[in-house]
Amino acid sequence: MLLKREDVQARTITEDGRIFMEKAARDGLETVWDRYRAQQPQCGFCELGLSCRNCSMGPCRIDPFGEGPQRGVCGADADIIVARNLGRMIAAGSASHSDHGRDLVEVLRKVGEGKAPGYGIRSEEKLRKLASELGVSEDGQSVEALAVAVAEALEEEFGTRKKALAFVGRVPEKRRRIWEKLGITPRGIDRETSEMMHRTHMGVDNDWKSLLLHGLRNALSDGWGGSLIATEVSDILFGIPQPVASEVNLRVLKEDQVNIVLHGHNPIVSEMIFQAAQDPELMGLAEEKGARGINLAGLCCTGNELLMRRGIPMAGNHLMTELALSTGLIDMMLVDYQCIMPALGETARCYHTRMVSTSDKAKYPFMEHREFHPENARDLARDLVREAVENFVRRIPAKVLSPPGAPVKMMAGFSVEAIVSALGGSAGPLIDAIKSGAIQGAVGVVGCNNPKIRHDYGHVTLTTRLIENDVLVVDTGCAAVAHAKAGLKVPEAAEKAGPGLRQVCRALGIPPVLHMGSCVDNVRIFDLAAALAHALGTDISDLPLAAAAPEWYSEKAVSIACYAVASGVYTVLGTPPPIFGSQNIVKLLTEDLEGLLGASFAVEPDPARAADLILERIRAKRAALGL
Amino acid sequence: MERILVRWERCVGCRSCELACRVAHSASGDLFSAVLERPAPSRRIYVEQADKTPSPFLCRQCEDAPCVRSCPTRALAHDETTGLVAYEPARCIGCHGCVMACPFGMIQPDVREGFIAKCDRCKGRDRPACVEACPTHTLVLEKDFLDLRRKEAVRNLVQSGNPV
Amino acid sequence: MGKEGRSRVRTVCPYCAVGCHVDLLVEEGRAVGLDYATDSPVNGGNLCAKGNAVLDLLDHPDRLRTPLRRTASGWEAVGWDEALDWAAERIGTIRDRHGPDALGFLSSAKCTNEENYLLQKLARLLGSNNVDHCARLCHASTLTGLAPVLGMGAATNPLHDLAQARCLFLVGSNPAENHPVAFQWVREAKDKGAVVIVADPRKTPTAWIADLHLPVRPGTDIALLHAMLHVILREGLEDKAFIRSRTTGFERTVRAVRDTAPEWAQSVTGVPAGDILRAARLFARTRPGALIYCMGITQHHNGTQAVRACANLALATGNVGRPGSGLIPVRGQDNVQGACDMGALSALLPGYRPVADPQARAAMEALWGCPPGTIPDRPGLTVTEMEAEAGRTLRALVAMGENPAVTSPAGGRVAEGLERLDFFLAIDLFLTESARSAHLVLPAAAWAEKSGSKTSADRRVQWSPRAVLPPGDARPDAWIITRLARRLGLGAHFPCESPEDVLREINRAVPAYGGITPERIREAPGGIHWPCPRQDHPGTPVLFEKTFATADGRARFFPVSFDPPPESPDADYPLCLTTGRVTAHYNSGSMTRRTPALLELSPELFVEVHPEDAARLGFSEGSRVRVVTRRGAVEASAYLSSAVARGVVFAPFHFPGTNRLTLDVVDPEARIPAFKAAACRLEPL
Amino acid sequence: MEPFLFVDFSRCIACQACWAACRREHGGVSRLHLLCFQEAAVPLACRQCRKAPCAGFCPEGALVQEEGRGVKFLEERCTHCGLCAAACPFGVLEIVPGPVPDLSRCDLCRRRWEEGLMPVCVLTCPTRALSLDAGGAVGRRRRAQPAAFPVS
Repeated sequence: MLLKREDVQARTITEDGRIFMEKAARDGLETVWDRYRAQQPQCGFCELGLSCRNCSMGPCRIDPFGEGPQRGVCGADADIIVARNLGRMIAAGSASHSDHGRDLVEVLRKVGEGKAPGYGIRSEEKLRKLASELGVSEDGQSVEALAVAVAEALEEEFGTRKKALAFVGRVPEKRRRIWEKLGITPRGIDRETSEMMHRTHMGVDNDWKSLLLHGLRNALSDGWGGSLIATEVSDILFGIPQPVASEVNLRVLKEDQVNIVLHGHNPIVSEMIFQAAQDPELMGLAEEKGARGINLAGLCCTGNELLMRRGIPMAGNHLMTELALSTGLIDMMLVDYQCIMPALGETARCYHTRMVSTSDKAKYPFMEHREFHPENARDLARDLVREAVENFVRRIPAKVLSPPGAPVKMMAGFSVEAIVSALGGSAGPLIDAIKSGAIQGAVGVVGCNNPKIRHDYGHVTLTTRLIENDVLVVDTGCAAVAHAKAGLKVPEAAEKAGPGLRQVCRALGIPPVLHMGSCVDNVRIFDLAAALAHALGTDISDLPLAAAAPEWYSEKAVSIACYAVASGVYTVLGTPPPIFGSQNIVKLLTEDLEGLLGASFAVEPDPARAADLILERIRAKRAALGL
Repeated sequence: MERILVRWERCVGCRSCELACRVAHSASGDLFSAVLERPAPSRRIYVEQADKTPSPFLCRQCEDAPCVRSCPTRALAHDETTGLVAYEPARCIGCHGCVMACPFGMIQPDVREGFIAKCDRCKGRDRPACVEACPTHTLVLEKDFLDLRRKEAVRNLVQSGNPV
Repeated sequence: MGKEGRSRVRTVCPYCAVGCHVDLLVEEGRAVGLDYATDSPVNGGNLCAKGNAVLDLLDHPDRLRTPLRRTASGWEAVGWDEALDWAAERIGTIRDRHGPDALGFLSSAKCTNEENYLLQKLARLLGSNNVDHCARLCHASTLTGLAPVLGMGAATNPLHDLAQARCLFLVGSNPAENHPVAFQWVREAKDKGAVVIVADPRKTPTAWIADLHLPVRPGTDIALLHAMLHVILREGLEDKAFIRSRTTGFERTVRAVRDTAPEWAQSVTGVPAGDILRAARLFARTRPGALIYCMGITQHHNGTQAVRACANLALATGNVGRPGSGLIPVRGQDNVQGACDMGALSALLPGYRPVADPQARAAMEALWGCPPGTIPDRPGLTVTEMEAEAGRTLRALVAMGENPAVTSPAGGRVAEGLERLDFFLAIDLFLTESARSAHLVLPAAAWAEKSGSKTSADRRVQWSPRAVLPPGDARPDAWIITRLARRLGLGAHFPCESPEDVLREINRAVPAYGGITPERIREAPGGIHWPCPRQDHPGTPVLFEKTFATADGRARFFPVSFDPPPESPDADYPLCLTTGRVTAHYNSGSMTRRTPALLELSPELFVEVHPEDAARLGFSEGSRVRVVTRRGAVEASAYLSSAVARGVVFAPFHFPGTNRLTLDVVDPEARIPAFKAAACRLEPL
Repeated sequence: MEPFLFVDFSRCIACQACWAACRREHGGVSRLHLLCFQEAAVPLACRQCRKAPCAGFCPEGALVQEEGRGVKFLEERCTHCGLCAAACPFGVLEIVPGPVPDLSRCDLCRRRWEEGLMPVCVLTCPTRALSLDAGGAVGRRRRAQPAAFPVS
């Protein structure tokens, strides 16, 4: 499986990526790119969203060229099928984020009940803030009791008894009225997902417009529900992120240290691993085994969670997960859930790496399953770190390749609170900078990696273009890691920004691209946007903001994009979503939503052109505001 | 030119070949744009449920072709060099005789280039779009077909437990 | 339905026995056009060439518009009263003078059930069983052949059921030309992958789609069928369970085919033994299979035997009594089935009860309210016998819609016989070849000019309502018969005024029609298949699903023996003449030869000859030739085609002359003439 | 797609129903001809050519190609020169002599067509040898092919 140099070049813009892609090929590994190539050509019906497997009268397909069948067996036409498929993608994405949130709420309750040794309330301030938002009385309650009460109130958010989610209160008044008018105010997190699965069952909602509207509601139940709970409770349990310096790329894996890599999305497990890795006894053991310490490194969003709060270095983003294994340096990889390629277990068998799955709901081939619960987390984490240390000696020298050079420096930890504090305690200076034009606008560049797009190229090209035009970029998830690898996340990167933004960055000592967390943390961006809108007494959609997901792949990204647009943020997608089989739906999503929500979607695979679309948008919004 | 042969037993009816054929014969050459073209680009390969199994059918480029014989203007003619039944739109009067004559149903009336749509084995392409698009390698070029058949035959022989 | 004042009336096509619906567009009592009954469950709107030309029969310039009496100086138009009075007087006188057996009645498969019922009733009330109709000439052998085998002689399955068959074996049947609309179901079956086997001396359009064509020598079908049965038994392909549980008499049939190997059959039939073997295996292995036969089987000196040979093959393979299978004689005329059902047969009363059965006679006499003993206990004369006796013991003949001078064998002699009658009354649409010999001709109404029920080949009883007015003074046959009967003093027995009233009487007279009331049948879009004994009975599309109509409920195998046609080619008459239909014409041609479109398609008598035979005899396409048999000679133009085998000559029977050539032999049981095989020679002119 | 009379030769049984129907519909002159051969028959009528030679040859512009509706005949321009009949490769265009010479050419029963009715030949054909649905007919032909030859 030898690779041509031009293949490697075409696959990624990252240097470490290229080196280890070749290494992986030499080691006989099959990577995500190989599998993508083997899948070519991919099914055009599915690419267009025109295939339906919802029931066993099917599967059905609609001929996009009009000659073949125009209806499925049940009679659903292209519009209905595309809408149903999109609806189910949203439901899956929303369910993923929300289930992640629920797991954290469970830990919060256990902490309050004293059944989660090792866990605690790191941010009492946030706990109290949430309590007041949720209408939980703090009077005379201990922190533990309050934690239980807040957890209970949050559990209610998942249910079916509400007219609106509690956190809808954070949304500007104007926006809330828009949602009410369209009937898309989210009511219960699980309810909306469950209702979507119901509506998309054969013979339920067959009006593509109302299906899509419910899709927006389902997405809002994620953005202002599930994801938001995940972020806020993580902050309560593990602390509100503060600016922190760290490093990124495969070179953060150290040949002379025990390397434990944390992959997935939920910080519950990895926070315990982090604690265990600080244990002097285990550090001693590591030295005993000839290692100079225990090195924790992150992949994907579990990595981002720990980076944001603990400053651990990042080995890479989604497409780097297999290549990280090919260093031969990882003594243990712990995974929780989401975006963990099922291939990883088998890939790791080529090396000494121990693969451990930790979640009761996520098991993988060729991985050891060591289930974490709040009750056993601390002890199990210690056991696992010990085992990782013991595995250090089993490295296979012939298969080890130490990444040459040094890692790239980065800054992370820009929670809303951290940004406000960096601004001197209020959003005022940011508003002023926007008003003055020093900062033209702000864009959230988020999302995954996708082998359909040259690795990191979409993110880095788009973001570079934006900051050059004095647009502040905030990011999360795999996009954030891509930017960090490209060196855009150090204060010195201000030099790459346009003059206005450069000046602001220099003045505040911040990079032009601010890392706001993992992909559930996208809600931080909307929190900030809502705060700005409040401050200006206007709606989110009136602000010079936009969002972009240049390399998205997952169903979660679909949910995010939908709650972004529903929240009033113009969103540009790099990978075409499977909607192009219905011109009605394309028109609705890319044009008609503008009139309903003040925001819409655009699809633009070329990141440079995507940047132009965004800049044009920002200019228009600024003009509308009279700036 | 190498013929396109069909390993019928492998077809799963995904219709990828049909889509690829249309895209290859569209103005833009790209799926997402091709679906917007009007008139819609036509296909020249047909996946049909024949005798309970899905199978792709395409022009067999007959040597003594009924469509050629039915053509009053020689718009269809057997091309000696390529071995294809070639269609010359400029000569076509659109009488549909070939559509009726083809016993396999491989010619359809069309409105884009000329008045019929018939497999041209993807002019200017090394490998026809359908062959490239086929995920199960049901559609293969003649040499590959024979090569694969031989390999299959040998594998079956070996697996039969009676190696040579 | 479109224009103001225009109505659309659904009628049943007057031609063949498929029973197609034709929608007439009617304005002020006149047909102004026809349209396709696309929603019809019978034909789905399809029509054949004849069906398309059907309007030409209405208002045709040749139509009889008034009663005509023959005088020394020619035809004299008379009023109805005068005509009927005279007819009654003549019939009455002849009956008084010569006895009722001197009267003969030719009923008609072209007339409705009600009319046939009335005419046979008239004959029998006059004390004569001399009532018969042209079923005698086409499918009498089906009745005699199948009645003892299955219990009744009718198609076991509806025609559209052919589409469900996996194998279709057509013997002496050419639906593509003769019943084109019915051929759609053969085609549909073939589309679904059915095997089609055609045994026919000619490669007819039916055979074009055949997987296997067996060009059998005319008159040797029994040898072919025997050889197939021989193969099936030899190879154990018979349906043993069916034979065991539902039939009797199998062993004797096994013995009868012991020596009929394909090799023997090859020498007799001219069909290669290998093809016979293949046909047998295909038919036995591909089930359900339908066996369709037609006049290629029935019109032989041994027609009854040939029908039974077909039945043996179908029974041995279990192909009776289930959908998609069956033994299907395709009837020729629109109501030949119904005319038989109505007892327009010399030996059978309505409902197929033999005249010899005292109980049957008594029941009918009670129903009719006539004195016991009115109906004679001996079978009367058949069509051919009446023709032979015409002017001898038979002194008066009433012919309703029949043209025996053309349709009967040795037609020349028939015409002479008609001339000798004391009184010949013809009731018809046109002054046919036969009617020219009549003393009195009464103008009848055509199909759309009268109401009535008709029974198609597959026992489907349909109502065809009156749509238009008859031309001139023409009257429905039922009206004529009733008026004649009243003048003959039988008014008390003919109380019915409308076809509906007559059908209500039929409901009581014919058990299988018991539930087919006028009210029900007028509302049934696809008619009702008899047997339908009760009002709440849905009808019976497929016969014998559980039991056969025989006394013990089992089908009976009949050993059949093969004997070669009475006349084989010899030095003087070296060719074999066979007859049949062409797609443009119908029966004697009295209707179709008066239709310009159809006459344009097929203007004159022709003989189809193999090109090699023609070359040897020295004539070419279009030449005039004389066809000569021991019975007569006619001129025709030659049509060269390799569709006929070498040594075989085909002539359509729609033109006067063909039947002068055919054999003067009848099947001993069915009394059906052997039209299908005669030795002939061709003389170029 | 512009309709044309699709003829499936393999289904024709020479029953002449189409001919008789056409003749009746068009005042005693059939615009459709049934050609019979030894073991096949072919109904032949105007093919509704998309670039019709008859229209191309007409010096008076009496036959014009109407987009979406086939060839249209403008009677007032016709001089009965007969070039159109000579130009037709199929011999299905005929000048019918008479006091007012007429052009006899299958127009797919345009009069019925305007009332939403099918041409009479299509309706009457018992074996579906004639249809206006070329796509469907061609598709049926494809499906009629034996799919897989046995490979064990």
